[in-house]
Amino acid sequence: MIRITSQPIDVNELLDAVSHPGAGAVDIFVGTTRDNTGGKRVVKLDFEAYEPMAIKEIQKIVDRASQLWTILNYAVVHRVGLVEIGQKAVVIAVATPHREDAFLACKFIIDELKKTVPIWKKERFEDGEVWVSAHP
Amino acid sequence: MIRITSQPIDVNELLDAVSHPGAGAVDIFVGTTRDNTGGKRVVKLDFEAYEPMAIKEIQKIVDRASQLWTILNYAVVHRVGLVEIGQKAVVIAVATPHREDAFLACKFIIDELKKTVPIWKKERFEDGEVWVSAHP
Amino acid sequence: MQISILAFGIARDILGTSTFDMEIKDGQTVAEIVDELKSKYAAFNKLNSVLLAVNEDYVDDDYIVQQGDELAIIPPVSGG
Amino acid sequence: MQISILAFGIARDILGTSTFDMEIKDGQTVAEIVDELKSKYAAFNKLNSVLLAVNEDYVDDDYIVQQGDELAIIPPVSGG
Repeated sequence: MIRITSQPIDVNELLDAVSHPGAGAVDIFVGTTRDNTGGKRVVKLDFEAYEPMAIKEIQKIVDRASQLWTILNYAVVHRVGLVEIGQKAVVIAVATPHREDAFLACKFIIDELKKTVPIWKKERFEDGEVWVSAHP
Repeated sequence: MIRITSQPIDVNELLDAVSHPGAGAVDIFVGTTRDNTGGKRVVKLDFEAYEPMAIKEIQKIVDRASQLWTILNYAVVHRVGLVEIGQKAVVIAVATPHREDAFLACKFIIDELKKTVPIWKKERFEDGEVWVSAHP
Repeated sequence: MQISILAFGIARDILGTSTFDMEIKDGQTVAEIVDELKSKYAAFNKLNSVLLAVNEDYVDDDYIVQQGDELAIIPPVSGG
Repeated sequence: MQISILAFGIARDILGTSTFDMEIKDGQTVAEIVDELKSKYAAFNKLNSVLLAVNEDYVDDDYIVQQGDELAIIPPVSGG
């Protein structure tokens, strides 16, 4: 399952979605919005996605991961729109027969997602806002 | 939070328990009961724990992990008693400022838990049962 | 020919719109279109990177834009 | 002196009980008690390992058991 959503992400639901009788392990990565960046207080975050391309790029990452590790089931869900501090911005769940694969695949997917998937984060401070990573 | 329980584990609840405004990442490891072991069909699993010692040993592991990585919050919950196939036997959630620590700490905790924590798993097959790892 | 370009994130802010049409010459590559955007909108030069996706896919710099292509300006991504 | 020993997992199955009392000599180490258990119950010799925890903690082989200690037989663990 790959999904871009403006709704809060329910981890139990994702865990059900990836459940598989042959799975011995599920690793779930949850990226949450932090209250600070480099010491500066963040009050809110805003995510924007080029949705159809984002879904295709996530699929490519999952396909690459599936060639490297035994993945029985997966779910990748990313929020768009306003996300309050402490909420889940992204959740990745990977079910595998053995746990090493679950950790490696999950880490690979979040690492690659951050590099290539067309999603943008705007951090809002008390005195302004900034598109993360846009500038050197 | 460290807990040994005979009740199903609610991952959303654990995620709430480890939530922290400074956390950018939570890694959750879910160990589920598989329907086979070495090709042989498992119909049920039974866990037994030396509870007070298990809790102390888990605490030692978390303390060691906390010296190695920045852990803002954690939860380690292990089931005891009968666990149906596909259910969660253990859930470990680790909240950290940055994601590398979350993956490393979570993996460390499950790896060490399997080595030292006094919990025992009995696999029930259609034609018998076996205490896992007991014999060479 | 006229092509339609989508703009996201800071690119949308720089252009003040999320979609616009641009007149391009036959045989123009995505790299040339990026250069044109940078010369028209100086703010693009300050970004870590500016890519043009074509039909929801990353393409090489020398990709020649075709009539009907959907182009999208991809500033540095920051999801996750 | 008499000490109380807890038994878990396959150790409980071997002994047929989850707790029992054992008469030990003053100055006996946990290693000696494990050897005694192995000689009384041959099935223990077939296990990957047999440890004796004392007061909910792993101890060294040469730990001398004291009156009032809570001992527990720890067969190979398999949690997770």
